[in-house]
Amino acid sequence: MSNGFLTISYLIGSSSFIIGLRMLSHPETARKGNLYAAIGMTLAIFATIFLYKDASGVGLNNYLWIFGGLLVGTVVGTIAAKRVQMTAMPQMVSLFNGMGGACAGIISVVEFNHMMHQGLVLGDHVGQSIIILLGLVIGVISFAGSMVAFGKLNGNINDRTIPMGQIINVALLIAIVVIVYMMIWGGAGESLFYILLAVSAIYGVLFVMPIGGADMPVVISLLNSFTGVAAALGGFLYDNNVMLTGGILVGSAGTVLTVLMCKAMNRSLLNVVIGSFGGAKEGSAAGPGGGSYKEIALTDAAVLMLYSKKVIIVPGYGLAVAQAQHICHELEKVLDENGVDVKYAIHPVAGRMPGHMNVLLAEADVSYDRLADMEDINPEFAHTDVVLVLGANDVVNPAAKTDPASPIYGMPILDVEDAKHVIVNKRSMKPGYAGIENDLFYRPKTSMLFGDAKDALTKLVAEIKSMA
Amino acid sequence: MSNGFLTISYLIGSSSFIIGLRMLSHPETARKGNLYAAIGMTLAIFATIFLYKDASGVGLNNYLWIFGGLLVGTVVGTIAAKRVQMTAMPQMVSLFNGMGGACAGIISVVEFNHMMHQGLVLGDHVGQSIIILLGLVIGVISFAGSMVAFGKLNGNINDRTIPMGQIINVALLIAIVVIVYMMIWGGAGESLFYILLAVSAIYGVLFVMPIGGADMPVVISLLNSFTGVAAALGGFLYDNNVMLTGGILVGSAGTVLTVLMCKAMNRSLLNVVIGSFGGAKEGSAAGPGGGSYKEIALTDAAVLMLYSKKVIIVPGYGLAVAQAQHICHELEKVLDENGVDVKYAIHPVAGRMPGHMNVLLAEADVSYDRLADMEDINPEFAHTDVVLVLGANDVVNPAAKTDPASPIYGMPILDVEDAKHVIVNKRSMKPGYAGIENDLFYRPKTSMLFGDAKDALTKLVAEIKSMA
Amino acid sequence: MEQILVYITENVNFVFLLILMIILGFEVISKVPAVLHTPLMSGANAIHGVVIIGAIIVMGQAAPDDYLAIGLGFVAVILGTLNVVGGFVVTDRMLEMFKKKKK
Amino acid sequence: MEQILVYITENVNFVFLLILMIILGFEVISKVPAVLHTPLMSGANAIHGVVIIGAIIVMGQAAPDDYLAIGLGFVAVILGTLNVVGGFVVTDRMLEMFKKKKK
Amino acid sequence: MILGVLKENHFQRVAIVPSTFKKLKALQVDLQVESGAGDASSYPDNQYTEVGATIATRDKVLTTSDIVVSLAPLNDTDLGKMKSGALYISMLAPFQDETVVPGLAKYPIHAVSMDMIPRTTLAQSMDVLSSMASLSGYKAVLRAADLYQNMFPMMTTAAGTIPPTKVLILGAGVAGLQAIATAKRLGAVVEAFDTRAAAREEVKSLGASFVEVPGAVDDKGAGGYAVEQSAEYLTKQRALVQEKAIKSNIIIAAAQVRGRKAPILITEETINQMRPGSVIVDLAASTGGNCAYTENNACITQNGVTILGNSDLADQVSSIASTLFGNNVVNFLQMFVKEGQINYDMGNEIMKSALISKPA
Amino acid sequence: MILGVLKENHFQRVAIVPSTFKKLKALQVDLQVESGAGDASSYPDNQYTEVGATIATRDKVLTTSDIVVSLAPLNDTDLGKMKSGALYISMLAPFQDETVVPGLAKYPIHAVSMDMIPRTTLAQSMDVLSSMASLSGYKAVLRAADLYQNMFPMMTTAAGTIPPTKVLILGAGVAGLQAIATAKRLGAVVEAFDTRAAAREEVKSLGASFVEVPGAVDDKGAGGYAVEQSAEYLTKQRALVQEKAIKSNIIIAAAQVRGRKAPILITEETINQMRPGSVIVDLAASTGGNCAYTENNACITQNGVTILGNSDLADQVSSIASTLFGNNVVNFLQMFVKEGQINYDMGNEIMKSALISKPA
Ligand SMILES: NC(=O)c1ccc[n+]([C@@H]2O[C@H](COP(=O)([O-])OP(=O)(O)OC[C@H]3O[C@@H](n4cnc5c(N)ncnc54)[C@H](OP(=O)(O)O)[C@@H]3O)[C@@H](O)[C@H]2O)c1
Ligand SMILES: NC(=O)c1ccc[n+]([C@@H]2O[C@H](COP(=O)([O-])OP(=O)(O)OC[C@H]3O[C@@H](n4cnc5c(N)ncnc54)[C@H](OP(=O)(O)O)[C@@H]3O)[C@@H](O)[C@H]2O)c1
Ligand SMILES: NC(=O)c1ccc[n+]([C@@H]2O[C@H](COP(=O)([O-])OP(=O)(O)OC[C@H]3O[C@@H](n4cnc5c(N)ncnc54)[C@H](O)[C@@H]3O)[C@@H](O)[C@H]2O)c1
Ligand SMILES: NC(=O)c1ccc[n+]([C@@H]2O[C@H](COP(=O)([O-])OP(=O)(O)OC[C@H]3O[C@@H](n4cnc5c(N)ncnc54)[C@H](O)[C@@H]3O)[C@@H](O)[C@H]2O)c1
Repeated sequence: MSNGFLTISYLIGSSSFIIGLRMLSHPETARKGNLYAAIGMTLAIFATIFLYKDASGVGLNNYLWIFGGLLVGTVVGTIAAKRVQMTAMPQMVSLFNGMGGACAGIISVVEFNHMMHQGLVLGDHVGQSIIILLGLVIGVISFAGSMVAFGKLNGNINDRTIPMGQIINVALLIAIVVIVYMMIWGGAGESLFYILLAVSAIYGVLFVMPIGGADMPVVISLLNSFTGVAAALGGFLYDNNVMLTGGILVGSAGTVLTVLMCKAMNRSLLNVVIGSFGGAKEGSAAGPGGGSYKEIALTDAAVLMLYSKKVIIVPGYGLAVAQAQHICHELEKVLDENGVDVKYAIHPVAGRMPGHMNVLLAEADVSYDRLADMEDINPEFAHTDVVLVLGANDVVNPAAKTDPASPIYGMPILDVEDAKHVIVNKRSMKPGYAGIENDLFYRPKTSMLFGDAKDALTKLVAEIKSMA
Repeated sequence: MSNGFLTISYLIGSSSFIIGLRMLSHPETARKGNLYAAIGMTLAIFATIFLYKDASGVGLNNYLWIFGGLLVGTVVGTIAAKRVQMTAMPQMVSLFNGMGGACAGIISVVEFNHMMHQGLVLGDHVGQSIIILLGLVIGVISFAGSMVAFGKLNGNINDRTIPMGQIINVALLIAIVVIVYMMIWGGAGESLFYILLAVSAIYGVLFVMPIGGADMPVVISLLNSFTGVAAALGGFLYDNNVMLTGGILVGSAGTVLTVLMCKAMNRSLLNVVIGSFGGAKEGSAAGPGGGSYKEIALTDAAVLMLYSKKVIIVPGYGLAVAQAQHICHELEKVLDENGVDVKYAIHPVAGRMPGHMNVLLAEADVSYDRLADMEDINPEFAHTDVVLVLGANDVVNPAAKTDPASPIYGMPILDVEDAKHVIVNKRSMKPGYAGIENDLFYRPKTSMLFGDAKDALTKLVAEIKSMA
Repeated sequence: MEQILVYITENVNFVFLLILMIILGFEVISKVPAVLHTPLMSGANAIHGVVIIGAIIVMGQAAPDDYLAIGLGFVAVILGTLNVVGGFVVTDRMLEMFKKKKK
Repeated sequence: MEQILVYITENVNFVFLLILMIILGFEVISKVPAVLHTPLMSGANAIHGVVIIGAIIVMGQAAPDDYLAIGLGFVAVILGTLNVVGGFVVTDRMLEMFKKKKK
Repeated sequence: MILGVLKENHFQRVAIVPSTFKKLKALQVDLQVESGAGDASSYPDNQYTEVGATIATRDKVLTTSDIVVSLAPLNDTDLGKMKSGALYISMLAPFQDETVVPGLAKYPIHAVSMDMIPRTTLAQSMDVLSSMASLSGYKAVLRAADLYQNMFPMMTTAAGTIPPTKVLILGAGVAGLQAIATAKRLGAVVEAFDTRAAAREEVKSLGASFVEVPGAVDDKGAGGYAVEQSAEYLTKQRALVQEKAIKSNIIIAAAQVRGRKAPILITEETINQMRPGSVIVDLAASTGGNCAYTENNACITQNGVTILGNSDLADQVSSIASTLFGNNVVNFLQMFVKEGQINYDMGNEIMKSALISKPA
Repeated sequence: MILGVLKENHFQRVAIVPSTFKKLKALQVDLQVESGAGDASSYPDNQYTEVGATIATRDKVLTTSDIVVSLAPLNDTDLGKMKSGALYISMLAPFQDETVVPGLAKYPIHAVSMDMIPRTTLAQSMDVLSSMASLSGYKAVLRAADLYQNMFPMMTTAAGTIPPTKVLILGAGVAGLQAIATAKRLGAVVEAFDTRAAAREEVKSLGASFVEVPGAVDDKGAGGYAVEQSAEYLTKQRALVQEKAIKSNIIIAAAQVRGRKAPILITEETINQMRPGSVIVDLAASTGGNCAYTENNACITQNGVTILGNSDLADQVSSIASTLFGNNVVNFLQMFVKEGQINYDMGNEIMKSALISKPA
């Protein structure tokens, strides 16, 4: 009876995970998806507590401890999650992931002890043994790796390359396999258990240690899918479908996600698995003043603009060179249709002839009403969410205001920096007509979207349309 | 041992169904998806024949019969499927669906007899009984309904409304439920079995009978998902995972598909289930000469154009009214990018002033090279796949060539009818400037794509982009 | 009600499979262009021909002297095969128009 | 090899479940905008917190005098809860930017 | 059969251009051209001889041609010299001048007035009113742009932003529509006004805005024909047009009513309120003009507003205008000439309307 | 401080327009205008008085103003009347005429020649060469379109298809680029040619095609500067330009080399091969012209080809040209005038280049 309800609860739980993850893949539904998954999880947990019966029909004990643990975890978890800075989110995820891994590891420890107490020989229970040991290994690797990732992101641990790191890693992996084999088939028994634990922990640490901060999210995602597998192993162990399905789901989705993240960063997963990344940080390079610029992914630019209230486009000579006026107009239209207020800020000397931008935009049938002169638009930047600079350079160069030594010092410019975000599209870091470096590109609010304006806009529009 | 392989075969089979169906949803991959599913199916069938063992480990007998049946079915099925006219495909699908339903029904009959032979009482085996009876009911409804659908599409059976059809249908449904209840819990036993079969068959016939030919595909899709459920019940019966998963997959996907088809026709599924549609045929209406025009769905127009070698666009006044020149240019570009040869055929009097179309298309930056004069383009229509007539009417009116009584008789027109397909976009069936009916719209090669040109093109372009 | 719960408890995995399969069915056919409605229907039609496996089992388990079962089973196998083979072949023919690769 | 086949035979439905779930995992995350990578990871992270159910079972089945099991189980429950609760809350916070509805 | 083309006295155009001769040959019609006929429109004699036409004196052309084509009406001397039974094709405007038809009756010739061809879809390829009006509309904007001391398009430059020019088009017939298109091309902000019900959609189909007077009686039920509007509405309408006129920099006036005097749409008062430097091109000048101050074939300045009155601006794009006129004539002949014979088919709507005089 | 504006003798423009006065007031500069100065560009005296300027006689303006602005150079009589130490702003072209600077040295005044302001990004708001060239480019196309007897855009009509006009732009400087934009707007098919390396991209950035001569030495390594091309290449280039010229209907010639005679790009031979009715507008006329037959400030016809030689077409859009010139001047003053005082800051690149004469 009660198990029927438990099963139904688990079913609901599993379904909620699937649906939740599905919804998390779309900006519009993501938040609800998270909520659904959380509700399903709560249901599964409480159903377990109250309805779970083992094979002989006996329910659970130690309610006090269970609720105590739940309470402590909930309070601490909520506070930690609420308090954390927006910028510190990734390390928080890493930390929580580690907790999950540790939890899986502990379960393996308890179950292993249980087997030993019952005097069972591992070799007689190959399936169960493999599951327990694998659960330990994966859980511990995930825990140890996550802690290191947390430390690195938090700045407590520095990147360091370990001499011969790859060889050591491979050796550790082999050691793990050998120990497991010996424990089960070699009759080595109990004694090696804690060594296995230790070796796994060391592997987890060394695996993550050499990896650079920029690649950390990929690693966390990978460890995340590891923990998923560990949870699934728990499902096998207890013949528990919600653990199995939830764990496998995360294992598989997490792997896909890891691959996607790699792709977004232009790396291969192989790179990640053999632990050889780190080194030169891409996506961030040194500027003239020793500063560095950051790139923005197309999808991020798309979401940023789609969810803005107000976007100002700053066209420049590059837009004309790319002949991207038509697709630019399309961007304007699709944003406008999605309730974004879009304007063009026309600098008096943008382009290569007086009125160049007007000619260009008129050709694409951009309404005159959307074009704003510099004096009129400059005060508007302050309440603008995103400024999209399309192939303009000199006309947004802050040196004109700040650097008396600059040859353009004194020229009025478009104050794009007053906006919340500045996205600059151009093909490279080369200067414009005046031949001078532009500090704007290295400012914290600025992200670069490299590429020919026509190409970049075409992709951007496609991306926005796929979301809207 | 052998069962391990069987299970693996089933796993591969199930996965191939999922993946096959997935691939069938995209034009590019559809054919391969079908092939994959077929391979998986073959594997599952042969694995069953050679590896299946019942609970007591006994394999199958009667190989001769089995292979005989397979051979007959394969030969007949292949020939029938290869011979059928392209236009007769839907009834063929319906026929094959009926075969599947009948197969499921027969299995239920055999298994029921089996139970009776063993002297089992239905009430003692509720689960099994429900499954068998439900399998019978659904299988038979699907069979009977499919046969009627086949007959109607083939022209053997005419549409007819049955007086009080709905009430009778509801009564039959209630009767089915009552009979099943009585057989299992009422102790009515064996005697009612064939009555149940008969009632189900009658329901199947009456369910489909009143439905109009245009709605038949929806009905077939629904019956299709019924058969899926029947197959899944077989899976329950034999504890056979490939039947279960395959059947459920079709049951669920078929339901979604039915809903999608309804949506594409602007109807609700409820309409279908209570068997109340039929009546006025939408999507086909009487023309001046008693002829009828047909509409084309956006997606079909999109696929047709995307997979064409050559498309000619015929712009008219309607394009100007809709101010759809920019999106029209975009259509041209996206087709061009996908290797379609696109031209514009400009009729000398298209629009409302000399050169109207030129002004319009120049504004959207359509290259002069793509514009062709009437005399130059008329011979080209013969080797054109699709002509898209955008808000033009008089300039493509064949009456100018064929009807000496017409006020425009003698005016040269664009010979769009020489092309393989003609898609006409306008808002209604109203005439153009000259105020005369246009027979082109009722010709067999022509399909109408109703709507404001800007709206229609916007959707069309989105659709094509999503496919390309 | 109780019976159902018992059934569920006894066949947990089966029920899970069922639900997951339903979800998968929905997932898989999320966005299909209307031109593919008919081929997709036809492909799905071929897939439910998997019911033939039931027919084969029925057939294969029939006692050699149970002529009714053998006869019915034989018919069932033929019908099932028709469903499968005819279904896949018809689908393939429908999809011929998508043969040529573009881009 | 043989053991594996035996295992598969014994746990057909489990294996089916597993494979289907893997396919579903792939299906579900087919096209995600890069901005959602991190929230999605975080959400998935919270979901694998389902391992807490194992911890609860361990805890609940421990004999009242098996202090080691109780102690470890208690820690495991706390850690699992942290994973679940923290994971969902953090994800929710990340998703705050998508709050306002558009269109 | 010989077709003769005369040198125009008042026009720069020529009735048939060399390239059109090919189509005439197919009809078995030969071409004979008065010397120097095409000079003003850049078709020197040698271009005619190159395609096989003969150059002749005016007398020769008049006396020996079976068909004589001239844009402007011929004087009596010329008409008297024509062969008996010959066909005379011209733009005679019998609608505007009722002495034309009696005058022609004196001569034993057939006279076709191209401007009398009906405005139907079928006859559009012979419709000289359309082809000339279209060119006039184009040229009107170019003349206005040339007379105007500002730039048309909006330009944001380092020396300040140049606002776009506001152009108002009155009368959205063929000329008005082409004027809209041309002004839009040049980057102006264009508004147009017309009383025809269909004009609103036609104007919008060119991307310009239509001067909408709120409170119009809905004419949906009237099948596209204009319905009688209230007096109050007409007053509002007039006021609104004046208001728009005052605000605009350029006005192209092309409102005409066939066979009647052109409506006065811009009053003296309005002009006196317009900004100095504004330009009005009045294409309705020959029928009195849409503007109170308009003088036909003159360019005057009033209150700093330049007013150009000219109904025949097509003549200023003489080369293309000649080509189109010639094509119209040839398209007409193609319908009625078979193997060198003219078929005066009075059952045909087009011939019936266009043939305004026959030998008695 | 008082700024005086004179009535131009040779130009329709006026140096400062009424609307610009606002910005002058902010600099504590008053405006005094010779009576009738703005008449020709549609700025009648009353518009000046409305914004608070005073109308005065020429003598009064000359003798009492601290700054005198004039577009054309003043004659000696006028210069002699100016206040000692006053600032004289004009377009003096000392580059083209080396007698200018010595001539000015006789007077105890500061002389700023606006055309000497450097062509840098910073100084672009004072760059009269740019603002005037831009207007000239626009007007050149309008003049050509007006002189041309055909239509620019392609039109498919019932009376035949009108092919698009082919326009060739020689010299893609500021004027040439604006001409490209304007011709494209009107629907012409536009090609352009220039010897500057950057010009190719600039031309394409306006959607026109560039006359490409195959076999150019790659100048990628040269950082955007032109590299020396082979003699064979230059011959090919010349031949190609002639070929394009012969095929085109309209040529806008705007190739100039600062301080030198303009290059001859269209030879006699080419013109004699061009189609009658073609039009050439030569903006380089004042420095000799790009076309062999060009006569400065004249419109001639050669072999049926109309050749308009005029380097100052901006004067024909006098209203907007006056506005832009005035803005350039005010932008210049804004940089150097503080609280009614002029700061002749010779450390400033702009002042250093533009101030060509100082009181001894
Ligand atoms: N308006 C006038 O009358 C006039 C006349 C002459 C000179 N100027 C001068 O020109 C400058 C105008 O400023 P601006 O901001 O418009 O232009 P800019 O400063 O010259 O910068 C243009 C930028 O566009 C980028 N770009 C070029 N092609 C591109 C493409 N296909 N796709 C994307 N980006 C591309 C270039 O960077 P990458 O190479 O990295 O892509 C370049 O940095 C001023 O210095 C002005 O003084 C103006
Ligand atoms: N070229 C000239 O100089 C000139 C001048 C005057 C008259 N005409 C005459 O105009 C006609 C031109 O022929 P045509 O084929 O271009 O036009 P047409 O025969 O007038 O037909 C235009 C069609 O466009 C459709 N339409 C209107 N608005 C639409 C919208 N927003 N979206 C989609 N469709 C729309 C209308 O059908 P729905 O209402 O059903 O949508 C109409 O049937 C000829 O008869 C010609 O003689 C030409
Ligand atoms: N069938 C064809 O193919 C064809 C060809 C050419 C023209 N046409 C039609 O012929 C008609 C006449 O064209 P047209 O250019 O020779 O016209 P037009 O020169 O006679 O008149 C020009 C315009 O002035 C308008 N007008 C008259 N009084 C007005 C007033 N008081 N205020 C504002 N506007 C006023 C008219 O409505 C007309 O649109 C148009 O409807 C046109 O569509 C048809
Ligand atoms: N910094 C700025 O903001 C700014 C402002 C205005 C102009 N400029 C630059 O100043 C330069 C001069 O502009 P301009 O319009 O005054 O130039 P210009 O009038 O002196 O010359 C016009 C064009 O003729 C070209 N030319 C010269 N000889 C030629 C030949 N033999 N064949 C073909 N073309 C030939 C030149 O390359 C130039 O492009 C341009 O490079 C322009 O970009 C810069």
